[in-house]
Amino acid sequence: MTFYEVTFYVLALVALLSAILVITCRNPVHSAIFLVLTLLSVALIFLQLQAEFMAAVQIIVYIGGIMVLFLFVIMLVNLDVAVRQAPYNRQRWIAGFAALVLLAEFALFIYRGRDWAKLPPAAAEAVQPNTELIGRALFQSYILPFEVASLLLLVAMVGAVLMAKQR
Amino acid sequence: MEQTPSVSTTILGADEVILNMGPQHPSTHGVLRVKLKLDGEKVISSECIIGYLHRGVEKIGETRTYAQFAPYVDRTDYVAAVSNGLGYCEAVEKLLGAEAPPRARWVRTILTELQRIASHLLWLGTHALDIGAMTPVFYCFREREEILKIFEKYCGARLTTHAFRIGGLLYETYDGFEEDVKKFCHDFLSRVDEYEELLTENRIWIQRTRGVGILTADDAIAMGASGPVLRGSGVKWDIRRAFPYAAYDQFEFDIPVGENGDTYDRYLVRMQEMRQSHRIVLQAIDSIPSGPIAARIGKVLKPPPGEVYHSIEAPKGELGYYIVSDGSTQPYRLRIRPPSFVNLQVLDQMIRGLLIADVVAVIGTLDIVLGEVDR
Amino acid sequence: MTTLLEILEQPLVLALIRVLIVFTALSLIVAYLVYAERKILAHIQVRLGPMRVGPHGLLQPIADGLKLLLKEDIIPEGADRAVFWLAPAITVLASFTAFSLIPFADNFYVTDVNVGLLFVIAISSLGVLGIILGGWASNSHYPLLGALRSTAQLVSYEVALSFALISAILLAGTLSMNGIVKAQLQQEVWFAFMQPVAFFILFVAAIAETNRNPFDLPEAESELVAGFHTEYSGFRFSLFFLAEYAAMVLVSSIAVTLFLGGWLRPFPNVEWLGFLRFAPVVVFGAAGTWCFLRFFRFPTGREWFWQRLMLFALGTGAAAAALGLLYPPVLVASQGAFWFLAKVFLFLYAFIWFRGTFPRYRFDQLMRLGWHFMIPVAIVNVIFCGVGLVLSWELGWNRSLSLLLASGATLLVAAWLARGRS
Amino acid sequence: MADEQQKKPEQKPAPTPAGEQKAAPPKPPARPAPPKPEPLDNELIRRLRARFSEAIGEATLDRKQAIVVVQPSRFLDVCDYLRTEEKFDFLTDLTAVDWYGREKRFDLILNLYSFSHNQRLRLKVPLGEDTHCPSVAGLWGTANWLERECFDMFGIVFDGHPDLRRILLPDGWKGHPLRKDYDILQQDVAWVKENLGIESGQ
Repeated sequence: MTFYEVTFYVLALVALLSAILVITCRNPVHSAIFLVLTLLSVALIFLQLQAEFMAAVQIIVYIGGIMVLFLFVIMLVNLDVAVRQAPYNRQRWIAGFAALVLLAEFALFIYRGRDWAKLPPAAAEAVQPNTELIGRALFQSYILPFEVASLLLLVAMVGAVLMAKQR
Repeated sequence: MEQTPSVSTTILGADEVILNMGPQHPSTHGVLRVKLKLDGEKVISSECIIGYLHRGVEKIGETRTYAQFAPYVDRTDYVAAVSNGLGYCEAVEKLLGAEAPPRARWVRTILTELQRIASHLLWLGTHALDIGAMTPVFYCFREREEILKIFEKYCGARLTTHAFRIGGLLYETYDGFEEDVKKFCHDFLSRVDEYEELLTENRIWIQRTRGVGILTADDAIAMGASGPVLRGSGVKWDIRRAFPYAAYDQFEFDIPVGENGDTYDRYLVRMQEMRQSHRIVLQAIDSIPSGPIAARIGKVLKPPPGEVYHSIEAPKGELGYYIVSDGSTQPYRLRIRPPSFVNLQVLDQMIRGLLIADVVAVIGTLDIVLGEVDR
Repeated sequence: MTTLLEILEQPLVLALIRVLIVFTALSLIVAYLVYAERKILAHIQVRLGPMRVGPHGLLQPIADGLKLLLKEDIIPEGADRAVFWLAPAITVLASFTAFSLIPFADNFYVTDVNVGLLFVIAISSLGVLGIILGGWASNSHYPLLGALRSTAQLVSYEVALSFALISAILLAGTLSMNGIVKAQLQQEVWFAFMQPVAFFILFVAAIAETNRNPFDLPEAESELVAGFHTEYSGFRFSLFFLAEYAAMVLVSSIAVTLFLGGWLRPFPNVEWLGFLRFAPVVVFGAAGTWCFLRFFRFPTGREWFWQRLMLFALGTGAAAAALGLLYPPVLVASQGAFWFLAKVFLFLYAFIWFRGTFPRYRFDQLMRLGWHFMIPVAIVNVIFCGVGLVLSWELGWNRSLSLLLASGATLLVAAWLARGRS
Repeated sequence: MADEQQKKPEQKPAPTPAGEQKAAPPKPPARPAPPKPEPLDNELIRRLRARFSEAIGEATLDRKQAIVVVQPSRFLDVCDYLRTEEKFDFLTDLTAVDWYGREKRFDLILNLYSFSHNQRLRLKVPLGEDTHCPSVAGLWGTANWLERECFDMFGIVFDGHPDLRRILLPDGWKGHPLRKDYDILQQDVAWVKENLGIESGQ
């Protein structure tokens, strides 16, 4: 096994384990920490795939932004109530079933696509300016969906401010 | 983890937090404990819990002779011991019907005004430190040190001086006293300019103090506030003018007053007071009369039965002594009217609706000394 | 058989060596930054500062470090032990890791990825996690309030900081840290002169990001005792402390790289200023001379023996360094790191200077300043900067002129925003 | 610093005690006659007497300071009148004196000041051991803490006080220290017995 493979499997394992811990931890703060760990290992896998921009954005947006806000809210929320509740509620069977179906689906598609989904080895030079590629994709090819998405977020933000003001 | 109730429960569970500020806190100026009821960082209400430094000074006074008690008053407002001593000695003199000779009154005035400057310097340093300006405190201590050196040369002590005796002075001024005081005065005004340069026009300082802890003139009077706190609210009242004592009727000085009664005004008032004290000292040092330094009052003090209330303008406000004599060598009742105690009472109404950061600013601007609050 | 040289040439080993060098140097810089802060503040405040450990207290940081290591490590009752333990580690890791992307010299950096700047921002933004977790895990009011303040402050000022960085990226056209420095060499101007408003915003936001006076509310000792690390002691406290000072160096490095030409010497394109390359020699020579002067004026006697010895050794070291630097290859090699560190120290000095001068903002004032002034001005600046660039590209205007016009327009907006303030 | 201290004795001449000075001329003036309280009768007192007749007791001038005795029955009315009509708007001090052995044991002392007249007035309210006194905290905000202190130290109960608790001493304290019959030693012994389980801490 190469160094590359070792790091990949370690990161993948960390990502999966911490993802499981996110949903099994009783303390929401601990869950949040494991979620950070999951996101971080995913970011590192991105880095391995030479998608530096994706990795950096993953860290900035998800960990630096969203998770900090998560923790901020969790710190303010009445924790004891949350701790006393069981982490799984009545939907656990439905959830388990849904997860199984999803797993089966994935397995099926990966099995069927094992031949034709193989990617050609990427040329290192071609991937290099991927920031620029993403920029062009976002602001030229997909400008409309991008702007629609930003508008949606703006609406959500205005709504949140309005709700907060009403209280 | 599950068993221990976490802090956050108290935070959002009730929408209000009780935060204990003190008795060990860097900016409660001693052992003051303020129980704050907070909504986030906003103060809903507060309660002062005092008495951690209570030593029963008034009770001790009933078991000491008049002369024996004099050193105890130094330990009430321990950063303005000279002023306390002046108030006490003059109160007992009034009770005796005696008066200190002019030379003594002049020297008393000079030392007391120097003490006012020293006390205000300490206030300025700590107040600025509370608001986050770190440097002024060191500058202030530099000048305060000069004053304490003069005290030390005069009576051998720096903090709890016991500088005066009932009836006058114990010590004649030392050789070079005038020069020392003049030398201090010569440098002092430029030093005050230096502090003002750091703070007065600084917009962060202005933002932090202007409009913070407003006390209207009516409220100040109703709550019995005195000293710079009262004057900061615009009431032009100074006991040195209203009921002149020592030699204050001989000198010219202005009474600085504020307009809005906020922290910034009280800051300006105290800065001006330092300049006025400097002015008084300069006038007094040039005109010290010669003559005896103590009145003839005898060794054993037995004031005739009766009572007296005498108050002076201490750096913190009206410092009064109410002494009841039953004709014996010891006071029958000795009451100290502490300016800090009474001024501290306005804290609650001043900080309601403000933020935690303002609480320390307001505690600083009241200029309390816990030794005096708790006695 | 592989020779030592071959092992050293392995990319992994080479990277490790660079990591080691950078982190050792960084730890020393941080330790002596604390010393410098204490000394500079002391001199601002008419006192001496540390004078006891070593000549002029030069060994004080080491003594402090030892003391902190040996102190009792207290974990408050009811604290979340695991998180309490983890928090300082996160903070210190975040601020140290970010240094791997800083180019200290033309060819000296741990790594240079094409999105380097983004990575620096990303990694340094992890530090706030440590603060928030540390404050929460302490199970105490003051740390919790400190953590809340800190998080709100860091999140708000990060926005302004990022927008200020974007203007520099627009000018450079690359996200690579080294690329940005090279762009400044190529365009023959430091970006601070092209984008003064962005530089100013970055400067202010950097102070806020590192919780320094006048924005040091999260740990305002007169209000919140010590803020989020009130309950920390000993080694854990020292980690927070280390992280804070490392963060200071980090933001200074970012600012220097983006706006002050990184490792370039002043006016790199002006030929006749070439004598400036002897500046390191002068600095080391001056330091050596000072050490020797002090050595001769130091009190003699047994109790001063070690201090004198140390002064002598320091003087000799500095003199030797100055002589060594006269050797041309060494002089050339030292240029980048010297100028970079010199500029960083200039920044750090300003940080310390502010601490000795300003009072502290109140929390609501800080937030208002951030959201109502800094962020709008930063956004407007980015827009105008873009407009200025388009003017020079499309209409062929003079680039510097159009950018300065853009800055002027931004200033007008800023003045309009600041109207009616005291 | 050390040097400085060593040098000092040389620089500083030995302080001259006042006693030695007395021997040398010029002689200080002779001691004035001891002050004596005398009855006081001025406009203010007359107005007070006219309005509250029997509630106003003896009025004296002691060391040039005006003292008026007020009976507790109409104490609050007198205060209200003094504050609103006579403009004694500043309550300087509120305290008490314990005349142990007297029939009405306590004197409640109020020091009033009027800014407009620059005049002080002292009210004295004789109170028996169990007599409650109306609180003046509603008239002068100052009285709030001062009355609490008075309650703490003398055990005088003020009716209508918003929050009458001990202020300087801990809540569980027994007794009121400024009473003349308060035995500090006994208190000490009792505390030691209770908390340390030994006979005496002395």
